[in-house]
Parts: sequence; structure tokens; C-alpha cells
Amino acid sequence: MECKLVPSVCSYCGTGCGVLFEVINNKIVGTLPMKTHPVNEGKLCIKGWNLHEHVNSILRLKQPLVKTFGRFMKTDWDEAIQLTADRFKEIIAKHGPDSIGVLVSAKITNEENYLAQKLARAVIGTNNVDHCARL
Amino acid sequence: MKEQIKSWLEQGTVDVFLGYREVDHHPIPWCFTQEAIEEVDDLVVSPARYSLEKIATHMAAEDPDIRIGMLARDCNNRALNVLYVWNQLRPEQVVTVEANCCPSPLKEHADCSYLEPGTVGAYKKAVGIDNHLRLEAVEAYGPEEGRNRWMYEFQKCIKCYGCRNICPVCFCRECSLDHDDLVGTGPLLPDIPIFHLVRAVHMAGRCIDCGLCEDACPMDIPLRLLYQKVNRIAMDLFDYRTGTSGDQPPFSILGDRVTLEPKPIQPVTGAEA
Amino acid sequence: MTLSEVKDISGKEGNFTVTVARHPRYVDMNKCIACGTCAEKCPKKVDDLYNERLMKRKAIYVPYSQTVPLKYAIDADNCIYFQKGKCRACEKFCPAGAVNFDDKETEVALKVGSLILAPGFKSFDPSRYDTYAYTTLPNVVTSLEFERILSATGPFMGHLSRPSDKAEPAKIAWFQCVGSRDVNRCDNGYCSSVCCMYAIKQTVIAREHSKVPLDCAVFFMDMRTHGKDFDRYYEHAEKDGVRFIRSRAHTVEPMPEGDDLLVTYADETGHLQKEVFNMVVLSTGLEVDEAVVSLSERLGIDLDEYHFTLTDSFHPVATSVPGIYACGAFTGPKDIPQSVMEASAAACAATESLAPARNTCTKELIIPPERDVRREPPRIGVFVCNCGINIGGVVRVPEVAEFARGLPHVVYVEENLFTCSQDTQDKMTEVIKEQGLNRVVVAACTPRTHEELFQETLINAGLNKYLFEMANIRNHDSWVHGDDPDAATEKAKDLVRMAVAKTALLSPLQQTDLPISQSALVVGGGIAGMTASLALARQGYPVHLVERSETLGGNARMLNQAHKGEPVADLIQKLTEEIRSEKRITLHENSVITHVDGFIGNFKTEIATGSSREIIDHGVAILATGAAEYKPKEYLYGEHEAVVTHLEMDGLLRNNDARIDKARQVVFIQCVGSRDDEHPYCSKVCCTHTVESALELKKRNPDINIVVLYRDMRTYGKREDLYRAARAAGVIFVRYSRDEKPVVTADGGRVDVRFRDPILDRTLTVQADLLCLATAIVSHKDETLAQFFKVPMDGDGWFLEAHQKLRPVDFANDGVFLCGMAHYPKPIDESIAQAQAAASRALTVLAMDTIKVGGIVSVIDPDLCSGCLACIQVCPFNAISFNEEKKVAEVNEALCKGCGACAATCPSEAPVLMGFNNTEIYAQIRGALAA
Amino acid sequence: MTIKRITFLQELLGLFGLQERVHLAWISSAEAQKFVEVVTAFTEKIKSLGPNPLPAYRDAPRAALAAAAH
Repeated sequence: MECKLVPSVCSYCGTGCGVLFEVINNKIVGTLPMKTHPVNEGKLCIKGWNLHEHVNSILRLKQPLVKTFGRFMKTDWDEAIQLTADRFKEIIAKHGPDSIGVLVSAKITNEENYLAQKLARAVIGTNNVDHCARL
Repeated sequence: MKEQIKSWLEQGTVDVFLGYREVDHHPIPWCFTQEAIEEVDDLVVSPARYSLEKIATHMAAEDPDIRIGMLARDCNNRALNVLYVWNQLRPEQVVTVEANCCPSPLKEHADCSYLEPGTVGAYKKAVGIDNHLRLEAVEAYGPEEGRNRWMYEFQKCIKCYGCRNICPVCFCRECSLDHDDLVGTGPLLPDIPIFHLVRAVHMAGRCIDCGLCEDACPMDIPLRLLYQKVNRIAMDLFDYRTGTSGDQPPFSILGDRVTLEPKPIQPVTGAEA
Repeated sequence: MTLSEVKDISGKEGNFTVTVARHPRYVDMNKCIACGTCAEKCPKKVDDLYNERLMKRKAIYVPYSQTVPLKYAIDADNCIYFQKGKCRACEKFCPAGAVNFDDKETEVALKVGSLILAPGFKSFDPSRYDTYAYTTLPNVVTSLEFERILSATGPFMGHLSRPSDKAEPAKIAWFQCVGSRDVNRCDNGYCSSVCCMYAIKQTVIAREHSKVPLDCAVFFMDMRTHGKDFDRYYEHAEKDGVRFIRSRAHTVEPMPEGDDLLVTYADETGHLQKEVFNMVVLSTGLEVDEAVVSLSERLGIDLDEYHFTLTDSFHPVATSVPGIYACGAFTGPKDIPQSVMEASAAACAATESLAPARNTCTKELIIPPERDVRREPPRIGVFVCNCGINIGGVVRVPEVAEFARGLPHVVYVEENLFTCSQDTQDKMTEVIKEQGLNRVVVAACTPRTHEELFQETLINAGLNKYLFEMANIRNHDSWVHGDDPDAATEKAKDLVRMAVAKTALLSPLQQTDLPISQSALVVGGGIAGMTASLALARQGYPVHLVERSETLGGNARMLNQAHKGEPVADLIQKLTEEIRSEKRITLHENSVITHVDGFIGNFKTEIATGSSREIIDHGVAILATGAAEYKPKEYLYGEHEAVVTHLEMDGLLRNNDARIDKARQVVFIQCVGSRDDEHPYCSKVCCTHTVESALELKKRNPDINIVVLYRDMRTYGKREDLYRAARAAGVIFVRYSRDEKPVVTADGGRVDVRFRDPILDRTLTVQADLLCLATAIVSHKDETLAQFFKVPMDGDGWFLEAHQKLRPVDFANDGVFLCGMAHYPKPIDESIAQAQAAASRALTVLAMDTIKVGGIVSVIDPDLCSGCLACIQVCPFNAISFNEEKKVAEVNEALCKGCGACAATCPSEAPVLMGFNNTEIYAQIRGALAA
Repeated sequence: MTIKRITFLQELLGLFGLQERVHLAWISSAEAQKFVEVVTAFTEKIKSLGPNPLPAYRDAPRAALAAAAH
């Protein structure tokens, strides 16, 4: 029997609540709020409480999929990124950069959010950037 | 204490010992084992409380024969008693090292008022319910005042399920609070007061007044008072003191003799319109 | 066979030919739909005998609304056509063409092996009590008339009214012992046994029905509430304000003005009292009808001087003719539980010699295959019943039917006069098939009485019987809202909407067959246990008889004689020999039961004999563990040698002890340990035992002085003869009250007994050579055994039967039965009858090869169960056990009664009560609130 | 057991002043009269108590209720 409580930060939004993952036999079985964490002081919202659920969810995507002939097929990262880049280029060439929007999420860190808007503005050339926290 | 725990682990009295250890300056629950016995030197009696017994039930569910040692305050011991009653752990598989502190009126040992809820603002005192109140004061509210104050508190609920999730004696695989017929999924507010009452009913004869729920509640709902109330009723009606022993729960039928009389229908006095 | 009469019987035991005359009904039973049109049109009004002539019926009639079979009949003596040659209105109006004036009396010859006579009783006609003026004063009624007045189907629809002016009485008197315990104005020397209790019941019910605080006074001699829980009922009524006046009222006179009645009586101090009542009820006794007497003469059955069957205490249901048995009031006056017991006992006795022929004349039932409807959308048929006018007279049934048509999933609606009639059932079967219905709602009466009938119909139509729901628009609606048809109609719609909402969600449930082990376990080797064992063995089934001590016979070993004088020792010897020589009986002496597993048909019981253990399989169990004599702590018992208990007195008599010969003065004190705070019940046998002992003492020494100190002499039934004989022999009976008990002090070798005589109103002291205490009978309170068999005990420690009146030897836990004093104190004859009854009930299980289990039972979803054991704690039938391997609770379908307590208790909704699951119930609630 | 559970419920609802809205009575199938009396009395009582006050708390803005609490 192996049991560990692993400290982490909630990945749901930008608040950054401290959580503990309860790991038994290498499986995350539960999430606890970290009592001494200065941000959440032992409290969590319903999303934070259920972090372990989406880790273990059978619906969780573990590798990229590409839709071919109307069906999702498994693929590798190189191919997926290449395909996305190719399609972006194609669309920009045909309809201009403003035809692309970038929607970012609270589930990634602040720094990643910064990088995403940089990608949108500097690489793609669009100002159509938005964030779920603004909705 | 540390020597005791080490010898237990070495002699195989217990397979694991649940205590606390500081990780990045945060005391967090730690599972000490024979393989890493040197970690026992880092064991701390954390002022931050986690439900170690809940972790223990999770382990026992994986391996029913596991023997578990545990650092236990009064509240942990009460929770263990309840878990024995409800067949989630067996008394013979658990040994405890006593630690003195508990924020409950049920506490028998040292004072640990530093764990009691934080101060409450004037507005909450005026229209809601002060978490520091004694149950008698809450019971003394008139019908309308009681309703207004409780509903003010319940209206704040963001339905995080924290009270249930943190609770050391909540072990059901599927909770009634997840049940569509009782509590609909999605909407906020949750169905008040049904959400809280369903939980309160399930806490009767189970709540050991550890205060973890109130501690975890982002909205400062005075949950402890609510569950103290249901336990008080269980004591009055069933003569059952939750968590004090491993006796069977009060809600059994066979051999039960009731001396209560149904209350008559009293005419309305007109005090409340 | 109704309207039939036994004309003659020939042949002998095992091969009788019975000639039965079937009187003409003049109505074809197959055609009559009991619509009531004939009675409506019939011009001839006749006194309604069922309602004690308090109201009228027609010449074509059904005797009462619950008549079985519910078919009309013509009363030829009153029919205008039969009397005057014309009318035939009923024939003309009958929509079914059922009336047949050419119907003739026929005779049927039946070949049977045994006969049971259960002709019942006739209520005493009080006309000859001239001072009670029953014939002249309308407000003097018999108890049976009063019973009809209180009944919802009676002349005043259950409104408490008096016959003369329909006014609501505020003051009613009951006169006890009218036609009982009386050899002056009639020849009924016996006590009718039931009148005290029914009079109290009537006071209680009358007070409930009355809109004003009703003053009830019961004039009585001895209050004979000797049955199980009867004393409590009596005390409760008294505490509630019913007045009990110890006096035999002698005159009822009309008041000069109005219809009130002046009652004159002498109170206990001898003073004449006069009191005015609005109504007087005569608690009339039970008699055997002359027709029954003449039938008995024809059959050669010996009757006693009161025309009851001449039975002996050890064969309570056997008549003097072998092969002919009797039960009920024909063997002596008795109440419902005792009659029900005797009925089962007679069935047991009558089938004993016929056991080899069992299952030789049976027919197999052919059940059509069940249609699988699980994938079909719901197609609900709704049948709304008028129940004659029971529902239709209040609820606007067509409106309800129209409303039902608009409910979701309802594809067929029909309105019936009587949905439960056979022709409607046949039609329902057709409709289900034609319309392709897959669920049925009947809006009628209660599932308690009719659910099975309708389920049968569903089965016949190829539907699963659980795809059915009843809406009770009678008991819950038309009966309670009789004065408000609008509200009742709306409520009927609500009830139908609820039923339809639930029905749409019902799914078919399955029952499975479980083989049963065809042997019995009898616990207790007293008279009851031995009788039950022998009865079962003679019916062909192996029996294990477990007795704790080393001898058979129980308490009876200490008794000298039964109340009719039969020596008990002979009976014990005979039974013991029969038990030992009966090869089907395995006797376990010096044995106790240490563990019981299983359920009806499949019990596994561990029996410990000394240090050895044996596990036996059995299908049924009979508990006959008896009771014990109470050892008093008062009246110097155990401190003074002159003070003995009943059983000790029997011992002295049996051994011809010198103290008996020397005694000049003997005192008996009744109710020692009975009817007090510790044992608030009557021990039933002590009064009779005391008069028996007193008579025996008088027989041995006619000069002996005997004083009996009693509270109420309860020598019920024919035992009253003994009481009368004792008084005639000079035994002095003095009453004492619970508040003023006799005081006993030692006086050398004798004891002084001081008591107050209520008639002399003086305190007297008697110096007694012997003081016999009529001690209570107390329960063993064997809670271990109760837990083993999962059977309840009442507060006094008596095993609690499934229903005190209608199922007196069954337990709620199927397959377990009880008899003898473990049930309640009782004399030998009643113990034997109950033992035979228990055997009879056990036979109904043993005679089957399999039992059906499942259906409406709880099922626990193992995925949701956390193994907290809460459901096990709460299950009243111990039907749930914990599977240690899977760590979940599991329901035993054979034990589960479908009460739903587990489903209500489980914090995780893991148990689902089939047929009542959450979605179904919530749908029903939403249906209720949808209006 | 039923009486304990219902008493439990009454006590709990007492926190909200609703204990009067639950009633327990034992009525056998033979006691139609008593059934009518109990149900009528209870219906009357509920009518005089007025509608369930709880739904208002779900719908009303919190501030308004807070004001009402004074």
C-alpha cells in the first residue's frame, strides 16, 4: 500500500488555490484543499474539489486526434502541430489573419496566457484574443 | 511518540502510520511506512487538521486487512468510533497515538481555541448566525427569525460540496446530494434548504462535531450549529451520543419500544401571519 | 355453494355421502352482473334481516354489500310474482337476462371423507325479559342491532342515531348478561364469553362516532375481559370515561315525555338508583339455532344441555360422530380469534385421516405466456369503478373517466359498475389483448382486498402482474367525502393522475420458485407442542420435537384435571407414548436451539443436546414454549407454610396430603400477580382453576369452609356451570378491589386473612388453614428464541401473532407459527385447539413443493452500497445480510416483505424497493401536486 | 420508529418555524371517521398557516430579506 498527499495548485482558474492530491497506489483518488495555503485557506470551489475526477475521466484526451472523413483518428503531436500550422497558414492566406480568433483559458498559467496572446498578435497577426474569465 | 511509532512500524504492529510532515513549509498528512522509517523523525503534530481517518478508510477500502496507525485528536477518535459503527473500519485494525486538541464542546483534553472559527462581522451577526453561538441561542430564535437567519445563511451557499467532501464520516459511494430527485444538478442556488437539510438528516447520529465542514465552507455557513442540532435531537429521541462509543447506530427497529405520543394538531394562535 | 342446506349424511368416517339441497336463486349466477337494476325496480319492500330489520330491502336482493358471490337472489316468500302470480319487473329490467323464475330446487350428492360443522350462533332474543321492554320500546336495542347502527353500511350510514327519532343519543346504557349466566328467565346457564368485550368495543366506537361527548354506562356482574390485551382495552375505556357499574339493572321504563328511558338498578351497596338514558343496548348472549339442533339430531351428534357440541377438553373440535368435526360457536360461545383457531384446528383434524389422498383430486392451472413489454412505450388502460353506488353515488365517475382519457400514455378508459365482477374481469382480459394494453390502472377500492384479483386478470391476459396500480377512490374518497361530490370528484381525478403517473414507469418484476424442505420443527414438548407434532406427523411429515427438559408434558404435569373433569395425567401419558412410537417424530430431549438460519421452506436449525450439536433442515417451525407459574412476593408466600400456589394446591390434592384433610377453613385469593402493574393482563385460567379446586375440597370434606377473594370471576363459557356449582356447594365469594387488597398475617400454623366485604361494607378476618394464591402465568420472555426466528414479543413477553383476530397462530415471519401458552395463558382445550391450528397452518406450507419469492422486494445495488449496515439495523424482518466478501449488503428475497424501510434509511439510495422505486414515487407525488 | 423519525423531522423543521406543518397520526383502515377528522383538521391548520414561506427565499434578492430580518 502506497499512499501520498501531493501538494499542487488548482488548475481550474487563475486564483491558484492550493490543493493536495490524495494518491493511493499511484492513483489520484481525491482532492483536498490545503489548509495552510495563503490563497484559499482550506477552502475550495466545486471545480477544485473535483480535480481528480477529470484526471481519471475516461473522456480525458491523452493524445491529439485528427478528424479525417468525419471521424476522429489518433495521431502524434508532430503531425497534429504541423497540420494545425498548415491549416492556419491556408486560412490566413485565403481570408486574412483577422479570420482567426484565439480563446485562452484560466486553466493555464498567466505566463502561458501571455504567450498565447503573443502568438495571436505577433505570429498570426490578429487582435481577436479572448479569455474565458472575461465571459 | 516518534519512538513508539517507529517501533510499531518496525515490529509490523501497523503497516502504515498516518501523521503530518512539513512539505515546503506546509504541514500535510503523511503516510509513514517501514521502508522510509527515517521520515518519522520529521513527524509534526500539525495545528492544521486534515481528516486522517478518511484517508484511512480509503486505504482500508483498497486493502481490508491493512493495519493503520494514526495520530488522533479527540475529534479523530470520535470519527473513528462512528466509522466503526458504520462498518467502514474495524477497531482491531486501527491503533492511535493521542494528540491533545480539539475545538469541540465535546473535547475532553487540552484547549485548542485557536482552531475555532474566525471572527464574524456585524452584518452577519445582525441578519445571519454567528458561528460562535451556542446551540441554545440558535434554538431560542422565534419561528420567523430562525427561518430568516438560517435562510440568509443558506442563500450564500455556492454548492461546492466542500462540507460533504471534507467530512470524515461521509463515506457513501453515491451521495444523496448527488441524487437528481433530491438535488438537481446545475442550478445555483442549490435547492435550499433541501440541500442542507438532506445533509443534516444524514448527519444525525454521525456528525462528530470536528468543525472541518465549517472550516472548509467558503461562505461561512454555521454548519456546526446545524449538525449539533440534529445530534441533539438524536440524543433526546434515541438517547444516542454520537461518536462516544462503537455501539450500533440508533436507527434500528427490532426490540425498540417507543413511549412518545404523536403531537396533537394545535390550532394556530395567530402569532405568525 | 350458497343457498344450500345439508339434508342428510350417510356412510361413515372416510366415506360420507352428503345430500345437499340447493335452493333456487331464481337468478342465473353466470349472467348476473350485480348491477342492482332489479332491486331498484322491484316494488316489494321487505325487512332487511341483515340489518336486524332496522331498514328495508327488496324482494330481489343481495344480503349485504360485500356478499360473496356478489349475485342477486329472489326471496320467494316475499316476491309478488311468487305470492300473487304477477309482476316480473326484475325480469323485464334485468339488462343481462339473468332472472329465471323457473329455477328449481336441486339436490346434490357429495362424496367426502370428513365433515366440519361450522353453523355459528344465533343472537339471544331478549323479548322474554319483560322488564327490559325490548318489544315495546324502540330505543332498547340488541347489541347486534347497535352494531348495525354503528356500521357505515347500516341503517344510518354509520351516524350514531337512535331508532325512534333518529336523534343522536348523548347517553347510552349497556346491559350485560342478557340471555347469559341466567337460569331463571332462560336456560342459558353459561357465560357467552364475548359480550363484555364487545360491549366495551361498542362504547369506544360509539364515542368515536358521536359528535358530542357520549356518556356510556355498562351494567355488568363480572367484567370478563380475559383475552389477550383485553384487560388493557377495558382499563383504557374506563380511564377514558366509560362508566362501569357493577349491577344487573332490573327495569327499563319509558319516560312520560319523549323517547328517553328510565333505568332502575340497585347499586353495590344495595341502594336503589334511577337514571335516564337516551338508549339502552342489551348485550345479548350466543345461542345455538334450533335448525342446527335438529341437524345435529339427524346426524347423531351429541349435544350438551345448552345445545353446544359435546366435546371433551382433549379433543376440542371432535364431535361424538367419528369423521365429523365442529368449530366456532357451535362448540361453545367464543370470540373471533378462538373461532379462527378452531377452524384451522378442525381443518387439521378433518384432514388427518385423509392425508394419504392429498393432491389426488387437483387440477392444474394453465397460465398464458407472459408478453415482454419492456421495449414498448406505455399503453395504459384505466378502469374506473362505480362500486354499485359506493363510488358512483358520490364521485361523478363519467367525469373521472373522461379526465383519465386525457392523461399521458392512457389509450383506453372504461367505466364499470363493478370492476371486480367476473364478467368485467373476462372483458378486461379481452380489452388488454385487443387494445394491446401493457399497463393497467383500476380506480376502485383498496389493493388490500382486490389487488390480487386484478393481478390474476393481468396474468390471464398475458401481462406481468406488477404492471398494475390501484387508485383507491372509494375508501380514500367517496366514503370520506360522501357529503361533497365536487371535491370527491376532483380528488378522484388526483388519485387517478397519481396512479397513471406511477404506472407509466412500472417495469415487470419476476418471482422465482424456491423448493421447500417438507419437514417441521416444534419447539417445546408441552401439551401444545406434543399435539402439534403428532398432528403434523400423522399428516405424513417428519417432525423434530425439541424439549428443553428431560420430560414431556410441561406445566400440565402439575395439573390434576381439565375443566370438564378429565384427568390430565392420562392425556400426558397417552401423548408421550404416541410421540415415542411415532416413527416420523425425532424427539430431542434435554435440548436447546442454539442457532437458526434461513426462512420459510428452508430453515437450518442447530440443536444442542448436552455437548453434541446437530443441524437439521426444516420448512416450518412451531413455537410452543409455554409459560411459567408466577412466584408471588406477597401474602407471605414462601414465608408461611399455609400459603401455597395453585399448582402446589394441585400437588397437595394429588398426594392426598394430610393438610388437606385437616383443613377446616381455606381461602383463595385471585389475581395474584395478574391484572396489576407488573402483569397488566388476565391469566385467564385461574378463576376456573379456583372453583375446580374449591369443588374438589368440598367433595372431599363437605364441612370445609371456603372463601374466594376475587376481583371479577372469569369463569367464561360453560365454565360458569362450575362457578354456579361452587356457590351451590357453599363456597363464599367475596370481591376485593385492586386498591384494597386482602392483608395476610401469620397466626401460628395458620394465617389471618383480612379483607373488606363490599356488600356488608365491613372488614372481616378469616383464619385460614390453607391460603391458596391464584398466581399469574408469566412468559419465559425467551428473547433469544424470538431473535432466532425473527418473531416479535409484546410488552408482557407473549409472542405476538401476525393478526390478533384473523391470524392468531401465524407470525409476520412466514413459516413460523405459535401455539399454547407462549401465545397467552390458556386452558388445555384451547392449547390443543391452537396446536392443531398451528399444525394446520404449517401444513399449508408443507403441502407445497415450492414457494414463490421476489416481486415487490428490495434490491440493493452493490455499486452504490458502502456497507454501512444501516439497512440491516433497520430491517424488521432480518432480510438483509452483509456479504463479507463483496463488502455489500444483500437482500434475501424470501424474507423481504417489501416494507421499504431500508430504502428510506440508506444514505446512498442503494436499496430499491421494486415497484416503488424513487422515480415511480416521485412521479406519483408530482402527479398529486399537478392539479 | 416512525414516531421517532417524524418527531426528528418536526424538531429539525423547528429551526425554520415549520414544525407545525408535519403531523403524524395512526389511523387504521377501519377508522374512516378518524381519517376524515385528522385530515380535515390538518388541512384547516395548513390553510391557516398560509403558503410555504421558503420559496420566497429562493426568489427574493438577499438584501430585501436581510432587511426583513430586522
